[in-house]
Amino acid sequence: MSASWLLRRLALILYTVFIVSVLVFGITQALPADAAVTLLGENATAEALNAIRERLGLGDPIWWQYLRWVGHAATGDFGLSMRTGQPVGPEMLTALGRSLLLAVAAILVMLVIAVPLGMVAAVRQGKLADMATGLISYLGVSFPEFVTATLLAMLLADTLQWLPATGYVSPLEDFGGAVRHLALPVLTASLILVAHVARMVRSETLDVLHSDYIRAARLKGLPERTVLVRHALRNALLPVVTIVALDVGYLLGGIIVIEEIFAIPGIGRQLMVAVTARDLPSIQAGALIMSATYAVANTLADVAYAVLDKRIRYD
Amino acid sequence: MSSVTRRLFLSGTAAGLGTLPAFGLTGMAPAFAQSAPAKSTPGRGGVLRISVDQAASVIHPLRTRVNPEYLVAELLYSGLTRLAAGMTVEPDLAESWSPDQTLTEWTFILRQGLTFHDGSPCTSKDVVATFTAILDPKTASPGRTNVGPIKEVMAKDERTVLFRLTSPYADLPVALAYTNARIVPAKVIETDLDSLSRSAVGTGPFKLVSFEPDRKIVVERNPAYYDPARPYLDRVEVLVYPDRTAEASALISGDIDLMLGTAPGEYQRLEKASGVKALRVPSGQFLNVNMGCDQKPFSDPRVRKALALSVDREAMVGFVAGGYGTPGNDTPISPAYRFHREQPLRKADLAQAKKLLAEAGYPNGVDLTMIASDKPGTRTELAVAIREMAKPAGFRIQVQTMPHATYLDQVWKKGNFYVGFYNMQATADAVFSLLYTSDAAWNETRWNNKDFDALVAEARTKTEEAERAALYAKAQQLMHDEVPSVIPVFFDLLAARRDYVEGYDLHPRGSVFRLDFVSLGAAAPKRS
Amino acid sequence: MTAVLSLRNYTLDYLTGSRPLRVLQDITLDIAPGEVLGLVGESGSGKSTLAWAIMRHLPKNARELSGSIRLGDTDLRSLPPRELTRIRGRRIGMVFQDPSTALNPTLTVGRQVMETLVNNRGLGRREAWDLALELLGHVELRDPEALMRRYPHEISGGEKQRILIATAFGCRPELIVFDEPTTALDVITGARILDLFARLRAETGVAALYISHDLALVSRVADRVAVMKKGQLVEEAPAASIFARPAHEETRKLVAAVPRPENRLVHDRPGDRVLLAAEAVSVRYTRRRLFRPPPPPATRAVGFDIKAGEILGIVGESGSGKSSIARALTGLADFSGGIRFDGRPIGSARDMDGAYRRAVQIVFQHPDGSLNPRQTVGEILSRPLKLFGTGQANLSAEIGRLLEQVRLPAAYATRWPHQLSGGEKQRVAIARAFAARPSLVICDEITAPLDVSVQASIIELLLALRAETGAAYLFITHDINLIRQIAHRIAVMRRGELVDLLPIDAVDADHVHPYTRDLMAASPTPVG
Amino acid sequence: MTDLLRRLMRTPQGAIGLLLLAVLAAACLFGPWLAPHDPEKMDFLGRFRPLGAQNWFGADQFGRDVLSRLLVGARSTLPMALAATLLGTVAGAVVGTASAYLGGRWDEAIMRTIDAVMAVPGLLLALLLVSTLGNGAGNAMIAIAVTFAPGMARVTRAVALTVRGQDYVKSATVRGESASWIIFREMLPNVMAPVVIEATIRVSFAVMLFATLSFLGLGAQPPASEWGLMVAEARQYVHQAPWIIIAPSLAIAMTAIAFNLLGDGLRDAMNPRDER
Repeated sequence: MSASWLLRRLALILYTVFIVSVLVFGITQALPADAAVTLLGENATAEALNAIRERLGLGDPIWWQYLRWVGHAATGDFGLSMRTGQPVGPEMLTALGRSLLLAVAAILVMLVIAVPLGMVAAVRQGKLADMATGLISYLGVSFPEFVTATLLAMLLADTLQWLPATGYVSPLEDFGGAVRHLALPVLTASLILVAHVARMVRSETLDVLHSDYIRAARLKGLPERTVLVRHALRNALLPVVTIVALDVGYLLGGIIVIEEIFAIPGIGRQLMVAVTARDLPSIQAGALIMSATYAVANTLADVAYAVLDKRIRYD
Repeated sequence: MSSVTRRLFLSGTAAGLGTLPAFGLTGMAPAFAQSAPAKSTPGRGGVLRISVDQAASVIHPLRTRVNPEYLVAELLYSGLTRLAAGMTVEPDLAESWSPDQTLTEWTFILRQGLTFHDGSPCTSKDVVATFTAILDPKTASPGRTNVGPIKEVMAKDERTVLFRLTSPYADLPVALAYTNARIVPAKVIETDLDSLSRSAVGTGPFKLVSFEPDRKIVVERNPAYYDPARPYLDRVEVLVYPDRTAEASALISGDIDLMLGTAPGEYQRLEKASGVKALRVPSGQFLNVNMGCDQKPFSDPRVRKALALSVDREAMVGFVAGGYGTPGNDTPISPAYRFHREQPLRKADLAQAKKLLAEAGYPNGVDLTMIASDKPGTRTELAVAIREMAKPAGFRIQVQTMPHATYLDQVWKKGNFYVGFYNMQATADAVFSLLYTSDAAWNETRWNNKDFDALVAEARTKTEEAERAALYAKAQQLMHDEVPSVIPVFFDLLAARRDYVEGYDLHPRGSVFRLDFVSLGAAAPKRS
Repeated sequence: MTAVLSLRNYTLDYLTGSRPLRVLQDITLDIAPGEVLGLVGESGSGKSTLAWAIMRHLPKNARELSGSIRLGDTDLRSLPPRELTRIRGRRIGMVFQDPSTALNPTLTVGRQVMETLVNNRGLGRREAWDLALELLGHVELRDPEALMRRYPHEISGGEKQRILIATAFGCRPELIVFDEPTTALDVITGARILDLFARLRAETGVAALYISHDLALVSRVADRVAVMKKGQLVEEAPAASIFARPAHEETRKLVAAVPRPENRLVHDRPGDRVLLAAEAVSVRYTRRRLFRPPPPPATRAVGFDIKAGEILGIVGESGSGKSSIARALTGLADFSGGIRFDGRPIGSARDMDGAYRRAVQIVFQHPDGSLNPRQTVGEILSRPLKLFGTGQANLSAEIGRLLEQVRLPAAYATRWPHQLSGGEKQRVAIARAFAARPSLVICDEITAPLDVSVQASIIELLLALRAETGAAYLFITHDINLIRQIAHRIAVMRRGELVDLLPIDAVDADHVHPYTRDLMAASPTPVG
Repeated sequence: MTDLLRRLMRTPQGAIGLLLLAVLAAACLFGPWLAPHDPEKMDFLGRFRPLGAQNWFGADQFGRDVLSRLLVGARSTLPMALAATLLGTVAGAVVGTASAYLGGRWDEAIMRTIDAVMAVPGLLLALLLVSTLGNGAGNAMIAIAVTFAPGMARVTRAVALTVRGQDYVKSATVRGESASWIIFREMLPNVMAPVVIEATIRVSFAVMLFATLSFLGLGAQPPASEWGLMVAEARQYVHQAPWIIIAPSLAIAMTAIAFNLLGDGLRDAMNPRDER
């Protein structure tokens, strides 16, 4: 774990962000009907459209818009949203905060359920527990998020009325309310993750259980429990770290639907709204922040992996 | 017609405010009687939570465009006049108003001692600056073509404003109640008009507390409001619920107190839910199938008539409005409008339609592509329904949908065959001159019928009730016969409130809310 | 006195696919206290399965049909799992073939040693730590304290095997099963491990079952040797006599196949025309990475030449750079310095034109990796023939000739690689090399993974092909006895440097490099 | 191929997967003929008719028969998802294999760019692409293919790297084979097996992503009877008539399960790892 490795990973994150900015900027230029049209809607008259395009600087050549935007973005100023006139940077960052709150909660709930489930399924391969986990993970993986969300909302919020259906309450204002409001979306997101991760933990654990050093541990007379806990568990959990990092990526994407249904103004939904309203600064800022978060999550996962597994040497 | 009745008829005074206005443009019985709520003294204080289905992203009063934005603008700003129940007009910042003989010059008298939220006085100077900004194309305000044919606005003295019009116009007071005609401080217009996108300096009943468009907008009572009695609420929180089903569940579970609007699917559930009062009012909101009258095949009225004859309007109300609507007669004037003309409903007659098509030169049917944008969802539902209904008559219609932004940019006002969607307008003249006259701002069908233009122009200059009714009746008959666009259904506005919310009625215009008359009953939950 | 371990008529099947596979047939075997029994057999003879049966760690699809396994007076087959765990490590230990996979990579070496001692010797943590240090010191390991804190990947294979053996003996079991403990190590380290085994055995008097495929090695280490063939015990005899007077035909075959330097197989002298010369060739693998110091080169300035028709042997430990030379000569690795082929200078892989590519061929170590599983033998051989051989004319006949040349039936052309045995695959690879009628064939440890008998047949094939085509060989191996049978000259490599280049008869002279002397001493000629 | 099918049938997942696949294939091929009613026919009186003799799976908000729409809809859901995955897999496989073969700077550059593209969440990328190309099933298919390509490239590269290390590739290099021969004749055939397994599992993600796009209004457009669109449209009537949303949701789930099972079955059939 040397400084040069960290330096290289930082360079990698910057490269990722650069590629995303070019990709997103390119695509958004090709969006039919620019922001001026969506802002004015039915009342768009020719001169009004030009006035707005002037104000938003849509008339300038593309590369100039890109350079100006990158220049500002470097200083943290992502410009004003064409839709609300609010500065985009802080808006997207707070939205990211809400998404991360939901993502981290979902990941924690998932780990508490998926890891033991996967391990038990591996240890008792072929028996009932294994079959049950298999079934749950197949079902979980096969329902799209919006179907699971709708069915869960219908069951828990409407019929049983245990949990509020939607709406977001910031934990700073009212922690109790925030927990109740986040319960349903977190449950939905974690259910889907449990399906993915339980299967992976099961296959990782199977790999470890079939490894030579576990056989050696058993043959040198260690009781089965010690073999499982001290040797198998540790090494099986290691890959979970990278899985969690990948999940952050998936969650940031997959959460768009969950945020849409449960009215959580996270970064996913902000991007959806921005794309439909052709709000370029918001799209660019949102996409950048999302991909930078994902890249950082990956780096953290690698660092965590190296700390846990001494074999990994980053020189 | 003596001047007294006309003055009485057209002018209004602020006398006897505080209760519902005793008179005004009376004598017009809307199809559904607005039950004036038994007025016990309304409870003061409390926090009202109201939900909207899309974010009020623009709070700049001159640029608002969708209902959630009209709601916020109405809370924070006032106009000279405002719409009351039954499409009548009542005084707002203007205390009284009166036209000259030729209806081309109107004088408005402002109330005494009006102040903006920042304490600065609100005078005729601010009114002039506001309307000059609205009429300036660079401001790109939707109100520009909807506040009436204003040529010039002048301040006679501190409290008197003179409007000079380009042509006689009887409906000016109603036009000035338009959603964008909100009075803003002159010094803000001169310095930075755009700052109103982020902050609010108005004369409205509430002041802006916090503005997070995609989550929650909070406004609190304006103690310096020109009517000390109102508003009764301490605070109003506007919350965004993009998903209709979830929004209805939130109301049932008591998370929110009032919904701006809901969908037919949810309305049935709300009607049966305990502690919830479902609200329904027929309105002039409609979907129209616009046909390019200047291009083949719709240049031939027989083709247009054939399409109109193939639509089963009762069924359409069921399919598109979920049963909550009134069948349309191919004119934009629904029963909720003042000059609605009772007319036998056009029945579907597929044989006649087929014959008309043959006569028009299409014996074995015609192939068409109907375009419907994806917002609101009812557009595509209408397109799909028309496609099925018109098939036996020989219309082979292919439905194509697209994002709303692309529709506005490439199809709207240019297309040959597409679905439009409009809220109810304040007056018959407003909707006709917005959509169907030759010089209409949004002339979609390019019908350009000279007789129709003349009827609408003449009706504008008349003040006599019966005379205007007759002219508008002829106009409606002409549209019914010529069918520039098929208008099969008008939507009822559907919403719901908790039973402890008092003083709120659903307004047919769709963009009027009057929350300053709303109060909370004893059962309302205490909210910090 | 009762035997430490006794098996009576032990028979075992594997249930794979359609019908059960008989793996052990009627095994009866005893090991007396303090005795070392060697168990020898080719791969697939069942020797490893016997070890798993003794350790009671059989796979799920194994079915024990009959017989008994007794450790002293305990019947192992009837022990419940809890009892089994208690005798493992305490009464019967095991040492595995590959030390690096027998240790948990994420735990320090010390913890894993301590854990075994605490569990099997019932010691407290303090005493276990001291015992561990004493044990490690006893097996000639420098600075045991530091070793205990390191992780498995931070110490060499030899050191790991010493630690595992020390721990096994430290638990003072009655019997230790050794499963080819030196195969994964290089020659010199392997030899030292055997010396250690002999010493510990003498000091502790622990009985041992030593399993190996190398009859010569077992005959030096064990008291008695048992030979297995296809799941049956074919012969049992004292180590000394088994090598001199093998009784069973299988044993005779194994003894004959053991390479003995004294019976040379190559008697001619090569010409003195230099076919290929390497001058100061140094191979570097990874390019210079950003921010990172350049890695040490794989070989430093190696120089040698090969005469036409000569067999030049290259020996050295793994990682000494011998394979890198082969990769450099065939353009698989970049190199600096020069190569001259038939007088023409070759600077880098790009200069290797068609002629060079035809003249220089290579055969790799692992047979199953060297043939493309998705191509039939015919297709594999047709490719070089098309590139260098006679062209399309009589391709299938040509392929048939090649197969017969390597003693394989012509019908094999339609077979898939996974249908061939290890030896057969290596023969196809050799056929592929000779399809181009090369003048130099590089053999990169091609006999290492093969059984002794198969190895002998491959060597015999290579010598026949050389006699037929006059090709020269660059023979890379770590098997000293084998190379001394066939090479004209031997090059000795150590950590990337060429330490010696000697004619075969000068190998035992006194002026050789000390490392060469150790190397020769580490593989003594088999006893008897 | 036939022995692969036999081995696949022996694994439990493979058997069930194949069975479900057969049902889906039948729906795709003979849907319109099997459909009891005309999927487009609207019936004003039949609106929200519950499950019964007339409509086995009930009727939707326009009175159209849900079962008929499901059967006809299979044709506009499945082939699109298959095509998208195939497109993405082929593109990814070629890029991945080439990148593994070229190695060095090129490999580094390609891989870092793929990492960057994968940093943009799949749904967002699809969203942007569809908004650019315009709504519709065709564009949604392209968007999904583009979203899948980087993932497949990474999987293929990993497999290709191990294949490139094999001696038969080295011996091809030694005898001077051209790069294209090595990539297409030596490496790709051996890379295909694991890639096919990965692709089979990704088809289920394609089906779900396609449905999600329709849910967000960017995939298939009305009046198409694509399953995702049916779920999206049925959401507003979930309280009045839950069967309208449940039927297509189960159809999507069945498809996803079928391909997941098939993928796992293929993995076991191709390298029986667990048998010792």
